[in-house]
Amino acid sequence: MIDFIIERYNFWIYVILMMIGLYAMITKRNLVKKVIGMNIFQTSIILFFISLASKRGGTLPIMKQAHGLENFPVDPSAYINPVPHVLMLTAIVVMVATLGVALAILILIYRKYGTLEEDEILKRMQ
Amino acid sequence: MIILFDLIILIFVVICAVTAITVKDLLSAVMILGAYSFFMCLLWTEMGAVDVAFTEASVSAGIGTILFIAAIIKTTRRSKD
Amino acid sequence: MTDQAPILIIIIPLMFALMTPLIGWIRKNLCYPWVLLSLTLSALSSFIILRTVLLRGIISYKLGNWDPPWGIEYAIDHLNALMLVIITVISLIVAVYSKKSIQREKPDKIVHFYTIFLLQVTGFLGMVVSGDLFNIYVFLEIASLAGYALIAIGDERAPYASFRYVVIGTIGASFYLLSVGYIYSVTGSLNIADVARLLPELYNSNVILTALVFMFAGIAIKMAMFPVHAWAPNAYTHAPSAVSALVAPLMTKVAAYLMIRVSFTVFKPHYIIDVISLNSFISWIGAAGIIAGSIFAIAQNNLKKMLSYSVVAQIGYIALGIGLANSYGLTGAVLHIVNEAFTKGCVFLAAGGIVYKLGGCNIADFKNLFRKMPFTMTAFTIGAFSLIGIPPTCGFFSKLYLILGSIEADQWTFVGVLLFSSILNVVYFFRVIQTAAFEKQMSDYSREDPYEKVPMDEVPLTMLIPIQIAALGILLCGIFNSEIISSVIKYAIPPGL
Amino acid sequence: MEVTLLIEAMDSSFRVLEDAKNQAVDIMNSAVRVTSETRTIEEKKLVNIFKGAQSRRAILQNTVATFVILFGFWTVLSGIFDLFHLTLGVICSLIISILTHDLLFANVRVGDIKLTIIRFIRYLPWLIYQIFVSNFYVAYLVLSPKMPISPQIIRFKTKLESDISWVVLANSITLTPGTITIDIKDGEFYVHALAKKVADDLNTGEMEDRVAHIFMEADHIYVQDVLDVAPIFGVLRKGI
Amino acid sequence: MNTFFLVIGIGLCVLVFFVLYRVVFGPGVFNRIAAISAIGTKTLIIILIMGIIYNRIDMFVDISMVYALLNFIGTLAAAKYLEIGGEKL
Amino acid sequence: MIRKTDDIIIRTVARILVPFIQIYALYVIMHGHYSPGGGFQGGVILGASIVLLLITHGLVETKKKIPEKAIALFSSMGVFIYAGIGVLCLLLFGNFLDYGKLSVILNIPPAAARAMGILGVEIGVSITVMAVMISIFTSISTAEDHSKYDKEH
Amino acid sequence: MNTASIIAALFIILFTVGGLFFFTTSTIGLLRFPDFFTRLHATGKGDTLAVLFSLIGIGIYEGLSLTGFKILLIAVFMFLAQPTATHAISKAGMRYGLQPWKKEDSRK
Amino acid sequence: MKIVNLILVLCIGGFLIYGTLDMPRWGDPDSPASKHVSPRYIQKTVEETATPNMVTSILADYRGYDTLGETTVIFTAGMACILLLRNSIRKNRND
Repeated sequence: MIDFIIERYNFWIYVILMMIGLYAMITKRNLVKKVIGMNIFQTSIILFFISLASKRGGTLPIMKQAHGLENFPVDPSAYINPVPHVLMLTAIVVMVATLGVALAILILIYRKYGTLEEDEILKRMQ
Repeated sequence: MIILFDLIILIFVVICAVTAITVKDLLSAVMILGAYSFFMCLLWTEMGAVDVAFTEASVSAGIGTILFIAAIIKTTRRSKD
Repeated sequence: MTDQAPILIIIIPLMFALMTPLIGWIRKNLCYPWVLLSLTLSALSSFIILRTVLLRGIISYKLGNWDPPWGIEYAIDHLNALMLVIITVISLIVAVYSKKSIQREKPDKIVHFYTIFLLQVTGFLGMVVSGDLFNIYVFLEIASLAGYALIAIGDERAPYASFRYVVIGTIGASFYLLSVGYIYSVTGSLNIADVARLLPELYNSNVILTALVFMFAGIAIKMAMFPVHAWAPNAYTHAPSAVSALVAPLMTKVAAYLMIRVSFTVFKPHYIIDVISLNSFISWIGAAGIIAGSIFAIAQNNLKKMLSYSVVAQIGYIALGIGLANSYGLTGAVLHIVNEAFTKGCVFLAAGGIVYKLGGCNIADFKNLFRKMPFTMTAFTIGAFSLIGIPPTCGFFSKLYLILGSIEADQWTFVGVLLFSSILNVVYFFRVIQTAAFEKQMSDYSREDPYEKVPMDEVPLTMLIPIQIAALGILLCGIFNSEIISSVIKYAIPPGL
Repeated sequence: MEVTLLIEAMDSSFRVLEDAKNQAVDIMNSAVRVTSETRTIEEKKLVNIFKGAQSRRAILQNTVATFVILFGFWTVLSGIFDLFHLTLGVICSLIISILTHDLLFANVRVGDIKLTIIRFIRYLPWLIYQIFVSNFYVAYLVLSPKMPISPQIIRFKTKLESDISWVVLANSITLTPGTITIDIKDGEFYVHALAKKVADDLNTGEMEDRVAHIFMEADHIYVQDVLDVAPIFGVLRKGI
Repeated sequence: MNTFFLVIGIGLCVLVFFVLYRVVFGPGVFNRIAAISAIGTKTLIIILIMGIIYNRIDMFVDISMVYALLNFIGTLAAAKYLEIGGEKL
Repeated sequence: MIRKTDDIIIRTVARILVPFIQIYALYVIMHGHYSPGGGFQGGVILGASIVLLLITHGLVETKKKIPEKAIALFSSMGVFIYAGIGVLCLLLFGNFLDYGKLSVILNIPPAAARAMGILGVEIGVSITVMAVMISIFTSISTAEDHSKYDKEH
Repeated sequence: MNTASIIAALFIILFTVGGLFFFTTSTIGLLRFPDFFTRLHATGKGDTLAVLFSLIGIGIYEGLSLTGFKILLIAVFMFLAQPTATHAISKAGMRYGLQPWKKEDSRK
Repeated sequence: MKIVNLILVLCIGGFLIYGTLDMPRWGDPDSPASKHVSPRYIQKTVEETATPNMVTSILADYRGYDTLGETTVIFTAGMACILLLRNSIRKNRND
């Protein structure tokens, strides 16, 4: 049982974080809170990917010596899987880009309605 | 991966996330989101993802928090929930 | 050069988009021909690709010369090629159209508007052409970000609609990314062909089920399918008219393409149909979407909003066709994608023309519009006929195939739904056409001469020609539907259906 | 009669004399003004010429100094010493030093920098010792159960003159636990002190003296031991 | 030696846990900012300790240096906000 | 947000730190091959250094260093460098982004040519990222503030 | 294990534990002190010596190499940036209108 | 409304956890993710690209097209911010 938990808990925590973010995104009335929830949500996905990459007994995905490795056979299980790291670099970039656009739109909304609360915006629309 | 660190930091991360979405002052929420990013960065160094940690560190410390604060300056700091 | 056509179709709009701000420094007006040039080149290369695919079969292009599971690969078959042609043609039409309308609506933002316009087209093309699950996500985000920005510059309420689109769209994209991660965790690969090769051994695992469900959920959100369509109507209504004419036909169709790709290429039809039987669920949701979208559309007074709900309904048709999962149904779905792209392009362009002239989009204001703008309204009527499903237009044939598919699948309910929805379509389009053609202003009755000549007040030529071309496209697709099906769509249907 | 005449004559003559004197004073004043104006103009012209030449020289010197420092930093960071990476380092440091030559050495006079650095390095151990001692004091404050703190804000006027010395002093004060520089207004430091002891330590002014010693201020060491152009620099500094 | 550094790291984590009390319960934004900057310094050391445990400290030093160089920008921005445009809550 | 601050300490420290941050960013970009880092991270740090200048020295002073047009130029130039390297490979009869083909021009073995291609690409990425970070920050901070709203209502 | 390495290990332990000790005091100060400014005394720069000690300890562990130099540079930048941030936030607090805690208040 | 949302979120979370039950163990060196594609990157990165950092070599070379897309995303975001917030006439530039 303990083994089962230790083997999985990382995935579960990611789910918890994702739920927190998703809850903030769909329930919170304040738009900045929604953006914060969005940030948490995306970070949790990154956490999931990085958990996929980790390898017991593996070291960083950077070769220990730079030169003279051309003819050496390298043991793949000694290094952490680098692919999810690459994907997540891209995902972080997307996160920042989305953050910028969302904040820009938020400022436009505030300029129009003078508030950031969703219910007040809906009230002022009518 | 160092399981002991992993567990502790995961707990920190969850605490920070919950606080960031429950606190009513948006500036505080944003600063706590910065702390959340610290812990995420720590988590990733702990799992060996140095590049991702590096990116997270530079993004959160360099740009993310400041963009939020700039946006809050242009809008408002109050929040109902 | 034909070997490199698959990459040129991405690179041309991208490079031209990068240079657009610099062109804008020299002179603002140069942006428009610049965009037209790039889209024309892109359309040419898409036609080259279609021809090559028809002649030689599936094209595979290795980016960076790395072999597929390691590098990123383009795999272009008939379906991709067809989608490429549709996207480039529609975006070219919209680009021609956008000159006057964007000058009217946002005169000070032309340069950046065109930059993001091209980037959006790049995103669409990249999503369609790519053969790598993660690469699709990246281009999905390009298209989405461009879409958020373009929608947000619309009218008064546009920023709020756009913000909701940001939130919901991010959820969708993140679900997609999540399911890519799930697939990666059990297969270790991201290439679609490789994943499709590896997956059948894992069909009884929870991971694959979760991945499939979340991928469908994410794509459904991007596609504005019925229960998660909430962002779409407001976003399309409040966007500038050129933008809604670009986003409404293409974004949803590209997502529909993705859904076909996911359900029949990444996962084999066997899994979807026999193992978890998700397809009937999808078709039921599609049927519900048809009815709900049509009913919502009837309730609207704003033409653009009505058309937006009509998008939701039409997405239901495509989902229904995908869910039927037989040859007829899928043919109908693909043909409906073609038809919908042209039809929605046509009607949104016409609506934009009406907004350009009337300043608003309220159906009650449309009195005497047929005399005022005869060509626009004719095109609109053709589009409406296609949406209803009246024979010479393409919509009739796609619905026919959908009905045939339903009959083959023994789902008589869906036949009923399809027929009933046609009636609903008649109801809401007839309201518009009737107002525009037959109703007179109240003041007209009081006048002496009820048949007083209303002066013709047609939209400018750069707007009129694209509308007419789109209408012509509907008719041509209808007339040559058997050719399209026998030469392209037949090969796009996955074997085993 | 004659007496009155005489008196009147004297009066008028005095008046004349007075007028003459006034006129003479006016003339003198205007002459003085004119000469002083011309002199200031000429001085200004000279100063400008000097400043232009000096500023060009200063820019060059600043750039070179920045380049050297940045390149040293690069070498420490890089740790790869083949030709390619060293070339990259030269290019990068050159770009940055051209872009930011006025940032690193904005208000520092050029000639005395070597001595400043040496003195600054000599100052550091003392600072660290201070930090060490006061850290123990703060640790005592924190850990003692009664927590004998008595926060207070103290204010003192500094005798330092230049920006950089202010900053060094302020940061030294802030680095030393127990004291925070809250504000600097017109040469007055407002310091929040945690307890009376640290406030008294600060009031002895030892830190200030040491900082003054680094930047050769207040005790005017530079007149004797640095450069003979120091007065010109003094003039320039006021001119700027 | 690794075990020793592991213990030090765990100790720092426990300290961070106590600092989190101030982050969560405030009161007010100023205390939170102070606590967060304290977390930043501890994080910097923990990253280096991770490097020792992985035995690849030369890779981890860079991350630490990013924090040393950039961490105060956020605090500066927040301080500036509170100084100039700050609404009071 | 981007008004000049009147605090001499903050200004001086920012002034001193900015060159070091920038050279560090360039180090991160150039040494992405051997240690963590690369174009994106270096670009963000470069952007952060300019942002630091913006919040301490103000917009006017920063514009003298890096004018607005330069930022606009950089933001397209970076992607252009990236795609241009890809197209260069295309012109050398390779596939898109096949840096191995650059060995013909650079006269080095293909593996080293790939390393050079990676370096060029990272420089392109960093330029775009830097420019975009600055332009997002300036756009957000120079947007009209809410006082306009208050006047209207 | 020769004498030099034992002495080095002793120094490492001394410095690192010293760093941990000062971190602990600063954290306790953060929790115990009555108001914002006094807490700032504890954390904002009570950490300085702790950071310095820890970095010295790690630097000795790493030995005389470029990485050791980098660790030294980290310390330098920390010493430059940390007090600035503290100063900025305390000044903001003063301008914002926070009242510093006075000893007399505690008697009430 | 909040309750409904909470239940929805919990359902999604529960479903995701259900999916993770069949996943390879956390940190398993023999999981498919680290057996299928990634070994080649680890073994050949120095030989093929002369770059010891695998992340960089994959990011910019093996999957360089993704990074092109990523850079385009950033570019799009910058253009979007300018499009949304810049007006042709700006009054208070220095605030």
